[in-house]
Amino acid sequence: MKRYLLTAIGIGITGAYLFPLYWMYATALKDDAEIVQYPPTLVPQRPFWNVGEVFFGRHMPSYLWNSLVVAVGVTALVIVLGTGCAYVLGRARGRWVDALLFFVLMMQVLPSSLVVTPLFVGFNLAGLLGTPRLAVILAQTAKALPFYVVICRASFAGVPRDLEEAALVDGHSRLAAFFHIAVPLARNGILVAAVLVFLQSFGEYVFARSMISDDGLQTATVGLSAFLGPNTSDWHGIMTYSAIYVTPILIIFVLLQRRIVAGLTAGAIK
Amino acid sequence: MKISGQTSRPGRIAVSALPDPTASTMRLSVFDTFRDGRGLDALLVLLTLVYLIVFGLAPILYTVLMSLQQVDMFTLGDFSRPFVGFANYVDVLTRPEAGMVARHTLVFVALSVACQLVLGFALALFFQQDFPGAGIMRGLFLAAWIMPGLVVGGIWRWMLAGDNGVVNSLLAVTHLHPTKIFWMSDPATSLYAVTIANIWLGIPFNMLLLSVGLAAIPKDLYEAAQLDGAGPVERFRSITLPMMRATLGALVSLSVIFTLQQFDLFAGMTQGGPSNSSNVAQFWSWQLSFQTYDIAGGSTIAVLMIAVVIGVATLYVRSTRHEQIG
Amino acid sequence: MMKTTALAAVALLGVCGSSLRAEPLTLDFWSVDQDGQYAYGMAKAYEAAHPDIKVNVRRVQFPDMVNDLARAAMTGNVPDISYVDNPDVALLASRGALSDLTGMIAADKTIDMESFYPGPRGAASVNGKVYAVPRGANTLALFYNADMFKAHGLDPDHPPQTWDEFYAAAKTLTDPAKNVYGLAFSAANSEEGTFQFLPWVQMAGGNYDHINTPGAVEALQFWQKLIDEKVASPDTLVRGQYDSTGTFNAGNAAMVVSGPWELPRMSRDAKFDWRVALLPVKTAGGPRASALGEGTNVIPTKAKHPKEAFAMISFMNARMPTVWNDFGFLPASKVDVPDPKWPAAYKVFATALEDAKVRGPSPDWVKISKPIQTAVQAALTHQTDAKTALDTAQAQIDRVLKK
Amino acid sequence: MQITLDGLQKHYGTYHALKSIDLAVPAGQFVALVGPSGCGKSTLLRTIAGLEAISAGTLRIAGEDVTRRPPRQRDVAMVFQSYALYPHMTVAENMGYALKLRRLNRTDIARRTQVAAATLGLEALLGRYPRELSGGQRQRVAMGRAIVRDPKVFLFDEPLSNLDAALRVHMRGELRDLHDRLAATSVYVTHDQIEAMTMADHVVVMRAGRIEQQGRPLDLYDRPASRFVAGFIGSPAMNILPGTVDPSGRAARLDGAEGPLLSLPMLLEPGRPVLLGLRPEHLRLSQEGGARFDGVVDHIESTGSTTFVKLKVASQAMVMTLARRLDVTLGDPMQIGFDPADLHIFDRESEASLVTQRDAPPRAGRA
Repeated sequence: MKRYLLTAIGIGITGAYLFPLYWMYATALKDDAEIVQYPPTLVPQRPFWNVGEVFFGRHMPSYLWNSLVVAVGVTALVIVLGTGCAYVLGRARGRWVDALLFFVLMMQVLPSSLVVTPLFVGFNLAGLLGTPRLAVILAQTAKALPFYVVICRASFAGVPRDLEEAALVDGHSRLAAFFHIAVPLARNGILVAAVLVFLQSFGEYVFARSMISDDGLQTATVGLSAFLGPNTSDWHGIMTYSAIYVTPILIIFVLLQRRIVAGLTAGAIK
Repeated sequence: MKISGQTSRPGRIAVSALPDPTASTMRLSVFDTFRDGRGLDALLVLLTLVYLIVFGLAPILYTVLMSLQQVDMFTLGDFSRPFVGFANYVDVLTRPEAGMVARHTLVFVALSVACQLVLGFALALFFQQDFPGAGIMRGLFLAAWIMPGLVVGGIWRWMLAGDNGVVNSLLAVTHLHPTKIFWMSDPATSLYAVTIANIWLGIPFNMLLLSVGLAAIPKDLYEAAQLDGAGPVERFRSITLPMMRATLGALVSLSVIFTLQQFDLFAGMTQGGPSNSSNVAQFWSWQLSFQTYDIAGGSTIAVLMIAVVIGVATLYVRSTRHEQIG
Repeated sequence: MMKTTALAAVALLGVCGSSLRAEPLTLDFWSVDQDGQYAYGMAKAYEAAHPDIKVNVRRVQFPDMVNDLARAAMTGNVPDISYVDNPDVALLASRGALSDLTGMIAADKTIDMESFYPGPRGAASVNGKVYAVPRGANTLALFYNADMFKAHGLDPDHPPQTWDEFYAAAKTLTDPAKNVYGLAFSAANSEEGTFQFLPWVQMAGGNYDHINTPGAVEALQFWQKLIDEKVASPDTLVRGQYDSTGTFNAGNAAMVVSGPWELPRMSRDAKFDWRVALLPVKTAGGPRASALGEGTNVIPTKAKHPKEAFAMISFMNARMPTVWNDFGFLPASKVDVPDPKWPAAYKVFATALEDAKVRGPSPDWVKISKPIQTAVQAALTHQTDAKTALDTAQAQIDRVLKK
Repeated sequence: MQITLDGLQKHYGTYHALKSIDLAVPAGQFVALVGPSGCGKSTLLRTIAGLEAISAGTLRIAGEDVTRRPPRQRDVAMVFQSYALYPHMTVAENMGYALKLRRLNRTDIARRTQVAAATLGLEALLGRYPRELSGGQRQRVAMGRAIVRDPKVFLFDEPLSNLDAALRVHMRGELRDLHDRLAATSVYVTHDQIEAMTMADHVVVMRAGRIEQQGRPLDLYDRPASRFVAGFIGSPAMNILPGTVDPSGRAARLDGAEGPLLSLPMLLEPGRPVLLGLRPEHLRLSQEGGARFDGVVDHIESTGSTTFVKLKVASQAMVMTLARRLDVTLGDPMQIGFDPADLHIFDRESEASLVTQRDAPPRAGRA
């Protein structure tokens, strides 16, 4: 009986926590008059839903595609660059590892809004602004890489060293043992870190905003910011756009959550 | 580098019946170093390191450089800029809002990190219990984490609106606070409005990491403590907290860094106002750079922030020493 | 008739000029407009008149425009034409980001700088050289809900004329039970805050460079009173003009200080009898003032097609009489607007424009504007009193102006 | 020689883990490395495997210098203390993995896996994952993974330490049988001297990065070269008590108040400080004759077959084991006797044996 009481309390807490999410959907379904009504109606009285108008009127397919390109690019690059480093840092111990970890963390210090200026200057010199989505991928990778390394590092630390040594004795080179033993055994942690990097990058705003000038290559968050400008507080539009933007991620996340939570609770992060 | 034909790969020597006189002094070839030796470690680390130096460290160094120069939006691409020494630091630190911004940053970070930690810990402990749906609900909490900051800022600005926000309405209906609170336009509350949104945003991450840490504590420790007569509070104090030390250290450091990076919420909710009452270092830096085009001033604040974060990172690295390698 | 001919001549000129080229030419046009607004409308019209030219309009967020132009100047990837807000022209021109148009305008028969109102003209030129062509103008006036006036026993035909009347009316119209404020305006922590505040200072005897005169202090104290007595929402400090006007349209405010750009939305959303009046003056017979808004069209220094760009600017200037009806802002020059929409409102705004003063011009405008916003917000939230707040601002402004 | 170590050294930064190790293991021999934790025995094993780089010296396996070769080029198999079974592979995959890496074809792998599984009685478990096995089964799989390869050398790193006592005793025998059947060369690390004594042909006792003594198990038992080896080999440990050579040179007196006189099997210079060693199992009750001294019963334990008596002799503690029951109570005086030939004598300073000088084993360590 106590267990069901806990479930009830749990539902209450979860409901309260997710209220902002609900409010996003509720506002998306209200018309302009109902939105400004006070006291606000908790349930939309005259629900209407203009997904189509916002979706196509705001060029969302193109924006979402670009966001996807950026997010996939960043995730791939981060995995390629960061997995090995996370492995080494998870295995080794000592002063230089501390120093490295410190350095890696330091690279995450500044908000994107502050690093974007020097990066812009550098990318301009390197001619990277001609391929703006690549420029955003490179910049965002630098931002996500430290986070990925820190998260993945712990899951590699959780793979018993013996297993790799057994693989060495069995005939693997260290490189092969890394790929065939360490990586598969740390895959839950890698998966989770990669998903988080993907989501972070999908929602990236500052770099895309500054480096992409062609609207056809622009990402979804920047598209959303057009609603949030000083002269356009179209709450219905903002919330509809947000809902369209968030819902697919939410569905994927709910479908994958068991796996993600399992990956994390299996000792992915320490 | 070319591997000469004579330096045959070690594997081949196996066929030869005669011992190779040079074998004992033979070194690993360059190729094998990367496959088998420390070279592999070096290579893997360098991959990340070089990338971070080029795309992470270089911009930071450039920021430091700019903080020592006279530079604005228009001289960004021009490298022959006059050096002004620490004039920018003097200028920034003597501005009337400097002290206020520093205080707000401290309050924002301390309050955010503390509340995220306490609420995250409470939720982690709650969902740690075995009841139907605990796993799914914990998963749903994480859903909030995936929301872009911009969207979250928009939603909270809308919910906390003074005249027709739903939060004021709920407070009135529940008689908790019958009069309207102008969350974002009252200097007494504006910083807290952003802090509330930030706490909301940070709870899932805290809860998740703490859940993981809790799951790693062996059950028999609790059982032993129970046999010793320790009550729930005592068990939490004497087992949970010490066992979570590494997790807590890592979590606090990461939270501080994430909180210092929080920019979207300020942009979306208060713009640092009214009259800087919710302005924090990272937003102020951005304002100087992009609203008044004073890149030097913005860079100076950024450099000061780095100095603070170095301290935090040291804390994190220390905390990882408590971990054990499996 | 004359204008049509001129228009045709310009069109013809453009065709001749560009028909020498084999391939169609693309002009990049940056603007803060949304679909259907000025830049898009003009682009469509220009493309129709010049089939060999394609105009590629890119939308830039209003607060980002100067940053984007500065960055573009750095990368060399500048547009051919760009919108620039009035007070920013001086900054961009002083940093060499804008082409000097003086010569081209002198050679061109259709643009006469003397025809512009003094405000827009002042904004477009720096040190006697012309860097921009005003594309239109707007200014502030008082919108009021005539239905509410009647309901509260006020005469909708006699809107408040002085600050005292204004305050009294706002007080009467405020009805917390119905969630109605007497007034809405914007004291936001942005250029909009400065834009809305300066006219009140100017009416009381002060300006951006004399922001701590007794009159300016009185103006700020007047604003304080409006917020303190909840005649206007405390959220005035975080709302832009668009949001403030939104509360008026929704019936949550009985009056709003705003500009002509709101007319299309208001006529769609406001389901009541709304009218427009000049801003009240401090005391009867006192000086009038209003803000000068809207912006200019410029050609960045490194533009690839400055000649073609100027031809298009000239084309747009020639269509000045249409901007009121098509885009909801006032002509920047003394032209006749045939058959204006919302004629009553047009008359009020056209009158207000005569007293509209440009902000600045100063290449450091943002560094002048920022302390003013901060001072206004500090006083409205009673972190300091009005006098101290403005003194602080004055000190910072002096530092900038002396440089 | 199947394995030859010449002057092998291992440094970890400033820490000198292995100090010039010389060792030769003939083909087919079962060598045990024993010593307390931190003595370098595991490090030595790992350098043979190639898991630790060798700082100086040479290592030959089957005559070939493999000092600088990675593990995969040494043809050694290793059984880890934790078993190190790949959790993402079935038992069959675990066992066949090394063969797969050698590009053997699938039928060969299956055949050899099958044979190895049959040897160890694992046929029924081939499809399972390691997490579905008991500790003993995992241990067998780890062994199977080694034998399936038919390597030049088997390396064991405390493979039985995670098993319960009964299973450990059983596996000891089984492992040794397996070694003989495969005619393998094995190096076996353990901290348990009983395992070393019962299984190995040749025991190497290590201490602080050096070989203290090596030889056949019973040689080490009978003629420990030092106090350290004497104390390490044998259970319960040898009683080692400080004493001084009597003026006669033919006996020594235990230090302490009125310590008894023990006759020596040889002549030593009078007054020399020595350590006297007597194994508990070599002590007996006095009426049986020979050298004797007095003690007081301090503590007594019996397993039924064996009785452990803890005595106080001249304020020093001593243990005696007897293969029969004893009816005494605490505080009873007792006369203890021993055969002088069983007395071990060590120099107090160097702790080196003074007895084994007569007939030291052929390859003593450098201690």
